[in-house]
Amino acid sequence: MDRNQLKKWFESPAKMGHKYSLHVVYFCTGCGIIEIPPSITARWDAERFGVIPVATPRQANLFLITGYVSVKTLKAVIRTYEQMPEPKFTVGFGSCPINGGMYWDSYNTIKHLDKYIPIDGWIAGCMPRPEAIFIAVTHLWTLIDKEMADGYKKYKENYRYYRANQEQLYGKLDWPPLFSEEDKK
Amino acid sequence: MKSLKKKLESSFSDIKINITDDSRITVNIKKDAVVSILNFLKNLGYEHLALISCIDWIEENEFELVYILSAYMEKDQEYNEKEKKTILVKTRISREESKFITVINIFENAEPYERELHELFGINFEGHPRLTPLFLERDYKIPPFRKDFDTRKYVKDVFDKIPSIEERKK
Amino acid sequence: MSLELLIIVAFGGAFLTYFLGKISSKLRNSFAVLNALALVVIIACLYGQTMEKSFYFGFFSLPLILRNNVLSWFFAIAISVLGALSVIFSLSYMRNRERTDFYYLMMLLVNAAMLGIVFSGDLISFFIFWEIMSWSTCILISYNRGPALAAGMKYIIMSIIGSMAMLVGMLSLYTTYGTLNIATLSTLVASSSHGYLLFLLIIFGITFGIKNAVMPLHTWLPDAYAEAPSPFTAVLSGMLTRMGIYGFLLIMYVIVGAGATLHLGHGFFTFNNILAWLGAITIVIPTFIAMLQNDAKKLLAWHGIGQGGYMILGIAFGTSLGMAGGIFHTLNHAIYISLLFMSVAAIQYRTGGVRDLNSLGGLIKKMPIAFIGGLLGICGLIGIPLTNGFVSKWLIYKTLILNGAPFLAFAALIGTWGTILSVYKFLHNIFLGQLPEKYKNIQKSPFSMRLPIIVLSFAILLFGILPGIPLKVINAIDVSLGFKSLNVTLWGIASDSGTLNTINIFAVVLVFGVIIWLLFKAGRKAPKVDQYDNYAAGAAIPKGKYHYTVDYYNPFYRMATPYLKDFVDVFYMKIAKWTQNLCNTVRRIYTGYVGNYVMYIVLFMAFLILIQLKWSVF
Amino acid sequence: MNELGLLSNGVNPVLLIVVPLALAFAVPLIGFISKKIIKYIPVLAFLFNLIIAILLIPKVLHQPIIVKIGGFQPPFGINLYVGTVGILFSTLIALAGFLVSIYALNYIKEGPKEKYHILYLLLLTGATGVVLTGDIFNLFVFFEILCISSYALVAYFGNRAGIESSIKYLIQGSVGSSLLLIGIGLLYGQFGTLNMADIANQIQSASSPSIFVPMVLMITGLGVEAAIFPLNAWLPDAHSSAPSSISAILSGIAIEVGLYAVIRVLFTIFGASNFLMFFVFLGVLTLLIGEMSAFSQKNIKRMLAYSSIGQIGLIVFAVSLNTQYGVSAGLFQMISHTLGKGLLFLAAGYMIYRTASMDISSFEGIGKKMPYTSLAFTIGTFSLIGLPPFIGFPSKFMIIKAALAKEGILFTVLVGLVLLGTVIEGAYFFRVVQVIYFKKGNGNQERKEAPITGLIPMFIFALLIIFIGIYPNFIIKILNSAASELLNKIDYIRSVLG
Amino acid sequence: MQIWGIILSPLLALVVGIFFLGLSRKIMARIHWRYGPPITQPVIDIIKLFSQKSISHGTIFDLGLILSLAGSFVVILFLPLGQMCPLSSGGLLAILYLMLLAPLGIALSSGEAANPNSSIGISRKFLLALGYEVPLLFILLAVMTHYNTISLVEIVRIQSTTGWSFGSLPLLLSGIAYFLILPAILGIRPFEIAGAGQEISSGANAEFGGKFLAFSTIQHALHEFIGISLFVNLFLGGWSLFGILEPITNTVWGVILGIIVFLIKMLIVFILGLFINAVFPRFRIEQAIKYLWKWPTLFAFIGLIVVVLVK
Repeated sequence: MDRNQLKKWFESPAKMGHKYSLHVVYFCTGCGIIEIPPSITARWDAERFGVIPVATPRQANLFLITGYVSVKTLKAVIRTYEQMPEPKFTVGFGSCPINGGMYWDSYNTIKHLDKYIPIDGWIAGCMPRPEAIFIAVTHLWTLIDKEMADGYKKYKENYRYYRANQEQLYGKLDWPPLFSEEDKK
Repeated sequence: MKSLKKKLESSFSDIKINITDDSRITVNIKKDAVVSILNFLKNLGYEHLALISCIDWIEENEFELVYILSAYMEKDQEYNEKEKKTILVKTRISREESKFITVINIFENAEPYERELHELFGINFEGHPRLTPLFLERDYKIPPFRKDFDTRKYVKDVFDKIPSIEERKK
Repeated sequence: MSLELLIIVAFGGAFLTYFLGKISSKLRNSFAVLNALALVVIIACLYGQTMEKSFYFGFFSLPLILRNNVLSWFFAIAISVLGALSVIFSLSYMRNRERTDFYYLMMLLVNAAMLGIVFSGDLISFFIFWEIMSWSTCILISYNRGPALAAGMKYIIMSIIGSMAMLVGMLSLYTTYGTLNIATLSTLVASSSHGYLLFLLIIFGITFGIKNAVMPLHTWLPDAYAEAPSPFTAVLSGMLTRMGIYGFLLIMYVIVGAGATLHLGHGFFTFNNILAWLGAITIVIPTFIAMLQNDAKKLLAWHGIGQGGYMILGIAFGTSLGMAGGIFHTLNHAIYISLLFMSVAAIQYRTGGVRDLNSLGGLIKKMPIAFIGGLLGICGLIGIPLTNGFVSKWLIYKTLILNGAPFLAFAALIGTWGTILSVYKFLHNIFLGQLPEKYKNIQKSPFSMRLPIIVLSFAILLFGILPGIPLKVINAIDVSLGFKSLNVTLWGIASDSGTLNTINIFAVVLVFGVIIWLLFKAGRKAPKVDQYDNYAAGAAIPKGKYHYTVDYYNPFYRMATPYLKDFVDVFYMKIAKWTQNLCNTVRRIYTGYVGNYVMYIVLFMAFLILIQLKWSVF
Repeated sequence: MNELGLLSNGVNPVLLIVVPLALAFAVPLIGFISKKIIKYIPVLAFLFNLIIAILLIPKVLHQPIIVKIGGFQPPFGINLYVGTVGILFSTLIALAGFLVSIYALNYIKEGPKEKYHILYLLLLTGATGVVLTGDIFNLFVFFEILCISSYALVAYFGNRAGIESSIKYLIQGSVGSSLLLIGIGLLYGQFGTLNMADIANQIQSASSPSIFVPMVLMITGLGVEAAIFPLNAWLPDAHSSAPSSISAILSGIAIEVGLYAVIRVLFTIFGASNFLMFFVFLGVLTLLIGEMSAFSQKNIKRMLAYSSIGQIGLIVFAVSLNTQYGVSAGLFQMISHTLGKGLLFLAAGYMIYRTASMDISSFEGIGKKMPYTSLAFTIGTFSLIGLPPFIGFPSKFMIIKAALAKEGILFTVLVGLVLLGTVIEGAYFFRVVQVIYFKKGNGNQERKEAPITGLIPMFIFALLIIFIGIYPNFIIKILNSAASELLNKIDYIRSVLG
Repeated sequence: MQIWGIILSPLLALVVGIFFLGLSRKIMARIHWRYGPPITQPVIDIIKLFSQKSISHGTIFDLGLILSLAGSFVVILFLPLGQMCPLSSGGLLAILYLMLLAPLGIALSSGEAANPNSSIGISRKFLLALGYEVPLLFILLAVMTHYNTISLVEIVRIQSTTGWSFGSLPLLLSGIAYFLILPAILGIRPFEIAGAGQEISSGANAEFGGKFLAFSTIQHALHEFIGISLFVNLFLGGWSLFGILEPITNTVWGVILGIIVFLIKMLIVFILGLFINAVFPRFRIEQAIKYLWKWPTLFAFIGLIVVVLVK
């Protein structure tokens, strides 16, 4: 682990900060949520990676989407994602958020989640075990290091398209657009 | 069980009753007698309406509504499986008009069941106070639980139509 | 600038405003304000000179004496400034109300009567101005009809009892000493027997206790404050109720003299000790009752009673520090309680008379000045270090602790926490939280309302940071009442057993505030966001239902509500009901049959003769 | 024309009685000439009386005038004793009579107007007579004139309530006067003379039981008219059903005259000082019962009647303190009560006339419709409660000072009770003021003010209340000399018997 | 000497406070039988929070938080840190009232956040404050009447001569009472009612984003420092260690040693408190108030009576 290299700390404390203190708002959707509590408690202890569950999206920077997302829950997911402060990363659990997984033909589940909100990382496995989650966390570290985990930047640039996709799915949305035109520049 | 069967047959005309092995009675009845039989059974002690479900007989072009009733155990009785008595009241309504009367005034807890049936099967129940959508977010031309609803086609024209961000950008 | 000119201007101005009102409301308004300001100017230049003039009316050879010393000047300047501010405030508050000339007449009459009380040199004029004040207050309390009438009735009965008690006390003084001049009395009275002194203190104590709402005699205050028109409540709560404190000072330290009052009775049961304990009870119970109130003005009214307890505690303790604390607290309380009532009035003016704490919210976005007034008001009420409340409370606590009365100090301190809880509920339910839909487009309060709020808020901060200004005058009062003087510096009290230096507290808070503000600015810019972009576990924010106000301290209510009913009020209501029945039964003596009447006459005669034969009494 | 003659050699006090009596009988004669002038006669009569009384005051102040009627030397002939007390009361009667007669000019429109004015004149002559006479039988005669004319006037409206209450008043009054007559008879039997001074002179020698019985009889007899506690059952009905002008006179003058008679009998004739202690308790009892029963009243005039009982209790309490200051305080309270209660009844009269109903709840919002009358009513209430600028305050001030001057816890307790009575009084009067000013009046708000003739007496009453309230020294001199005259009966005897 | 104090003590307090925060998470983890984050985790969190872009609900939302942090720093200046006490005007009463600035500031900003979770959090914070204030006031009054002074510096100086007040009998009861309510004052484990993550989504800081949350955690750390340092000053005699440091009191070394001794005492008290309280589940607010008004108040009240009787 490269956590204690002081040189890296002084180069970019912000990036190191984001790496080693990922406050998670886990969104209890689908069957993945069963995996989160054991990862927090004594046997697997997510805290040693600096990963702590927090109550509100305002305080979080990692968004775990655990399992399939139904049409109704997507509204809540989008709203939570938009309420998170800026450098935010999302990780999808299992195959359902990728392409709908075994609910590929269901009328009520979202097939490709990344059409609506940007996803930085996926964890394979029909509900990955805590070890897989920690591996994902380490991968996320490398992504952050290489500036590749830039889902939130993509969301900001082509917010119009994301918004269009969402409105195509829901018709009129009842909350104002997050980024109006002028503050994008 | 037998006494109940005799009692029902005596008080209702053209009623078919058969008792399955695990002490459950299924009663098939015409749709206009449903309300009276429900009242009758409620007075007999079957106050618990467990569920209202519906089967879509697409060939006979009919919906079959099933009212599952069971009796609460007395306070002093401790619970054992054999004693548990459940009754299924079945009736057939036509598929085109898909209309039926509500049973809320007999069993208040029928309200969400009827809303679900309305949303997923398109059966509207007259007299129901709030037939608003319960689970689904979007509106469907053909209610999804009907047999003639093709989910794959629906997925193709709704979800696949939504382009990914790169395509939309071009 | 002589005193009688002041009194003439005050009373004359009041009646003149009434008649000008008949001509044109604009003329009346401007004249009222001018009159009030003139009073302030006259009193201001009366500073320092102590003089005494007596005028011989045809009233049983009793002169009407007007005198001015530093104690009366202190109260007078507070009365006149507060009166002027409340008149300015009521310019726009009463614009579209009926009977406004009558209202202005009564307002200026009350001010004039209070000035009269403060400047009167003998008890008979003190009593006359006292009566005029209590009558015009009761008329003003029952000004807006409906429930205000019951409040007015309750007030007038208690104040008549008070003035009757004072009449008896005053006349017993007149019969034993033949004079009512306060100066001569203060020399004569000190020598009389302890029993007589105790009788005097208790009789006058009842009057001033009722006016200052000390615990058992406080029941009129919540209804009166809640029902009176708000600008008047500012004056009523600010200075009028504190005439009780002036009265206590007058009777305990001027007439009976500091030496005598302090060791009346022995051991625990001295008069001062009992008064101090009454003050302590008056602090604790009303403050916790205030938490249960859902009506903004009722809540502030209960705090009015609570804060009165601090003043009584300060004064009853009889050390120079305690006296300074008590008197300074009277001034501070006048400032911040009238500020709070004015901000509630501004809210009422804009939201059409709504003052229920459960249906307001988020008004900070629409009325920022009222919020600033409210915030500084409650900071003063709690005693946050940079406000004036802190300095006077600090003085009171210091005396209590250093003179070995920890349990009294505990009562006072726990009162502060009761205040914090109930007062934050007041601020939160009105100003913070979600703005209801129906108040979406209310405008700011008019300028004539914002001016007094700004002035009073500035006064709170000024006296909080530079307490030396008022403390110099209060020190002079201490000396005039016969206590040793404190060395008062511009920023607090410097004494061997612990100095108070508000300037360096202010400097430190300022320095750290700026540093952290810069640190805050250094962080990434945080854009402002609408109230509906809020965390609700992903769901949409329900409009109008997302503001937590109803029984704000629910867990505490469930524990404390049964004990916090106002038992004294219930008891008084029982007495009132009982007298009502008694009167009905008494009336039944007149049965209406002539037979009974004639029988009464004969019985009366027989009774007389029987008495004479048996005991030959006559 | 002999009246003018009498005027020449200094005013003769007998005129005070003779002129109204003569005019009373002249009214039917003038009635033949023209009905309209009748109602002006009482005004003239009492204006004349008022002028004479005011002229007599300076003369009487330094030494009382004894008028011997028919030239007989006392103790044989009837003599009038015009002391300061007498002149004080007669000015009061003349003033009140004059003002109420102006009020009655167009307050009394329907009903037998002629009879009203005759009885009105008779009533006030009786009152002046009682006040001025020095002879107990003469006292009884004038007392009878007073009572009978008031019985008749109470029934003036002729409605059921009026007649019923006047019958009740008649029965009690006659019982009272018969007791009075028996008392006078006993005294006459024992001392052989009817002249007060003579009896007072011989009374020391007589044994106590023999003078106690006539004293009790006379006091009870007079007490009925003076409305002391057990004897005043007639007052509420009489005052509430009489026309307002009459009830103003009844509670303003008639009760005071009755009380004067009781005091005169007690102080000058019998001089029983320890009997007065009983009267102190009786006064406080009357006060409390009067105030309490007034508190639960719905009808405005009954309330005012009961409050008169309360005030009488206060006066009895003050007078029976048996000190110079106490008696003058009592007399001061009498004057303030006459003025205050008179003003209240007059104001209430027109309020009832406008709202056509007597209960208080119908007066809602009348402050707007009749601003001057309600202002007068409020001044009346404030003065009765005892607020500073009005006459009630100095009189209450003197009473409490007198009570506190007497040592002993008993009197402080009694003062406490008296003040409790004032609190109750304040409560119910404030309730009425609240109804008048602060309740929103329903229906039309245009101003239906009382007529001018109604407003003038009210205005004068209010003026007097405020003037004496601010400047009480104006009448202190008369009060002190009256009190001293009442208290020391020796120089009363010496001045009459010489 | 004083200027040094004004610069040094806030920084020292900040560092020690954050160190305590990290230490408590580490010890808590060890108690849960898991590794737990590195001690410097709070620093990392704060750095991350500062680099996040957050949202604000209005000027009072920002100013309230600034006021609360400034208030906490001001209170630290009034607390004697070892021998060094930068400001001491107004004594213990001023400290008691200055400690009000912080909760008021947070209350204002979270109130402005227009979120019922934060309103409920604040109402619970004040109720808890009411709960522990009753015994705390008894304790402070007992100490003040015992030493007959209201200035904390004076109390510490007397203790350095006459031995720790925890040792002297009358104040033992008050000391125990203070230790019982210490978790409530610090707002840790069993009394975490105001910031309960699960029930009211972390109460007051429900709407606090990046730098706001950073400020709030720093304020919480300082508040813990204040709570413990008040305890040490009042009962464990500030910098004095059974008279060993007597000879070199006012030399530079003496001051530094004094501060070290003071910090060690704080560490011991903190760890002791943590061990006891880590095993308790979170109280409901009624249970908390009932507990706080039962045993600690009883001890404190008897303590005060004993002190008054002894005087």
